[in-house]
Order: sequence, then C-alpha cells, then structure tokens
Amino acid sequence: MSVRILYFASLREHLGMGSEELELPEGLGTVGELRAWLTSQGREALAAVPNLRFAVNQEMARASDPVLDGDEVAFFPPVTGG
Amino acid sequence: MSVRILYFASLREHLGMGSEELELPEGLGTVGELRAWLTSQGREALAAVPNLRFAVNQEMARASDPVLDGDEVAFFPPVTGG
Amino acid sequence: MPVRVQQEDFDLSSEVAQLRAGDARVGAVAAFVGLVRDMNEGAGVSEMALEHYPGMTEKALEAIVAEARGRWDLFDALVVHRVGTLQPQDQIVLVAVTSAHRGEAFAACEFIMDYLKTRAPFWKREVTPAGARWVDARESDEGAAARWAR
Amino acid sequence: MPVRVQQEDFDLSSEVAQLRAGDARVGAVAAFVGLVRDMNEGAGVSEMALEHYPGMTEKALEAIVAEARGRWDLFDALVVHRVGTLQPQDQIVLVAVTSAHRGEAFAACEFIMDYLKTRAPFWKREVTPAGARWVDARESDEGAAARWAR
Repeated sequence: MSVRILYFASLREHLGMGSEELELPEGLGTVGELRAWLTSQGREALAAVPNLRFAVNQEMARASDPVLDGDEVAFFPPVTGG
Repeated sequence: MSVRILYFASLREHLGMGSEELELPEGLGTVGELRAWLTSQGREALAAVPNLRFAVNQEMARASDPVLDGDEVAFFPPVTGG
Repeated sequence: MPVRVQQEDFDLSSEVAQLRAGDARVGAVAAFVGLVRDMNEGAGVSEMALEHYPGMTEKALEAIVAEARGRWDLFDALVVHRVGTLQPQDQIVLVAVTSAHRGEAFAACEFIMDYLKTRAPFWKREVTPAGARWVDARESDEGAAARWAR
Repeated sequence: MPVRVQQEDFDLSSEVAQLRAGDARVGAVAAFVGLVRDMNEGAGVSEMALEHYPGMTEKALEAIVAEARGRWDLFDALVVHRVGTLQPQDQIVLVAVTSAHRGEAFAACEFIMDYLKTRAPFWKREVTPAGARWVDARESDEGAAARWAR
C-alpha cells in the first residue's frame, strides 16, 4: 500500500526532509509498525526523538492505530505552540 | 462623639439622603450599636435591607468593629459591580 | 496606577499594550471584560446606572490587586471600572494581568474579578419595562470568592 | 471562522469587538494573549520561528473549540495563532471567549489554551546566543491539560 509520510520540527531537520511518498511492504498494519520499519530503513531519528507523536489523516493517533492505503501519517515531537 | 455616615444605592434611596454628620450619644461603641441607634432614630430602612454591609473609614467592617470619634461609617446593600 | 474608576469607555488593546509596554519578560496576558447585557433575571434591560463609593472604591480595588500580586508572580495588573449610565453592550469593567506563564495570569485575573464582585463598592441599577430596579447580589458570587479563601 | 492561523499580527480590541458584535446577550469576555519572551530556560531569546502542520492545525483547533462549546454555555469563541518568524514582545496567540457569565468564560478560555498547548501541531524554534534550538515541551503543560479530563 501507498502512504504519505510527514515529518515536522526537529524530526524534519534531523531527517533532512518534510515528507515522502512510500510504498509499504506487506504486513505493516499499525503506526507503531510503520515507525519501526521506517527506522530500519535509515530514518534513525524516528527512534531518537523523545516522546514522538503521531497523527493519521491529521488526527492525533496512537502506535496501535491502523495505517491504511492512502493515509497521511505524520511523525513529530511534542507540540510547543501557544 | 461625631461621625460622618454614608448611605449607598437602595439604602440611600429609601432614606432619601446620601450622608449625614451626627453627634452620637454616649455608649455607642460598635458599628452594630450605631446601626441599631440609627434605626431607632427614624432610619428604619437600615433594618429592612437584607444582608446590610458596613465600612468604617472606607474599609469593609463587621457589626462588632469599633466606631471612634471622627470616623466615616458607611452602610450599603451587598455590592453588585463588575 | 493599577486601578481606575471612570465614566469614559476604555480600549482593550491600548490598555493591554500599555500594561506590558517594553516588558519582554511577559509571556502571558489574561484579560476579562464585563459587559451590559440586554437581559437580566428574565427582564429586558434598556439602561444601567453604576453607583460607587468614591475613595473606598479605589482603596478596595488596590487592596484586591495587591492581594493578587502577593499570591501569584505577576509583572503587572490593571482594573478599570466604569460608573455612570451605560447601555446594553457597553463595557463595564476590565481586568488585565501580565505574567511569565499563563496559569498564574488566568488565576490572578479570575481572582481579581471574583473579589471585585463581592468587595468593591459598586451598585448596579437597571431600567426594565417594569421600571428601574437595583440589581440583587448573586449568591454564586459569594461562592466564587470563597473558593480563593486560604 | 472560529480559528485562524496566520503570519500577520492581530488586534485584540478588533478581534473581541467582532466576536461579540451586536450580541447583547454577552456579559463576559475572557481573553488570553501569549507573547514571545526575551528569555526562556535561562537563555536570551532574540528571535522565534513557529512551524505548524497546515490542515491538521485548523482541524485540531476547531476540535478544541467544539469541545469547549460542548462543555460550557458559550456564545462564541475565537483562536488566532501566528506562524513564521517573531520577535520578543510579539503576539503569538489569542484565545477569546464570550458567555453570559464570567465563570464559564474563564474556564473555557483556559481550557482552550491548555488543550492548544498539548494538542495543536505547532512547534517553536528560538534563537539564543548559543544558537538556534527547538523549544522542549513542558511537562507542566501535560498536567494543565490533564486537569480537564473527565
């Protein structure tokens, strides 16, 4: 399946990119599995950021939430606006 | 002793005056005693206003607080500003 | 002057700008504006008059602000309260507080309003179709002020 | 539109005036303004950049406002959050809420700020004498938001 991945703030800087479109291998069902796979694919910063947050289709998500074909999945550090 | 008495809001309207200067008889030691004496002197509205409040020299006071010569004593209903 | 009693209207932006002018330590401003409503206790209100106790009013407001500054780390605080005749939608009162962080600003601002409502000598008289009447104190205001007791 | 994300500055008075325009039921406006401080975590701050997640930001803020409207009797609520490059003393965020009574206005305004601080996708990067750094999330913000759980 194909997903759009977004990175923000320090994570975007560490990875040197803000987004990518990826074909995922079979068997990746959750945000947590996606994160682990991305880390294994050279995006080590995903493991290094403390308290990494996730969003699926622009809503806050948990590691156990499903990832489906066509989803927009975002990874970012805890928010600091206001 | 001599005191200045102030009335506000509905109490001022009921009494038809905002202030008066009075010579008090001997033996009036507290705000509560002053109130009772004023009521007996024709200012019945002082007994009719629910939850009457007091101030002595522009600070909130209690019925048991002393009244001294030269004091400014105010009577008024509960405040409703803001 | 952290407190003012006046007939004139006030401008929220300029009051807040003046309160924090040049102070780059300020990270949070909490502000409250009280307004004349066109309805109170089920009756239409066409006009409101605010009476106060000159002299005591300023002292009472200053004491409330001083108490707030003792309880929270504030940089500054302002109370502007109008008196005289007002119409529905008119501004009645402004409380604004500056602090480094929002928690203290919110708490101090609400505290000042709650104390003002029960301790500052203002009285409202409103004109309704049934005639003019003095506004009754709300019991909930005593409860709101009592929350801060310690 | 109850929420806006923009580079431009905002004017507190005009935003509040527009929020309550013509609505004489409004008795209380609670407002909060967050500002860039010249000092954070012990270091001088000369500049701040705000990054966000376009699309999600607006949805997150709208969801927070909707949640506040479900919890309290509000007439209206507004969130304006700036992005881009800011200087010390610049305004970052405005939250304003209108209600009949002050208790609900204060609670809803603080609730929106607390939720915004932990749920709206904004990130601050500040420039200090030691270089630029991403601002760390404060644990106290999680605690502030958790107070409203139910």
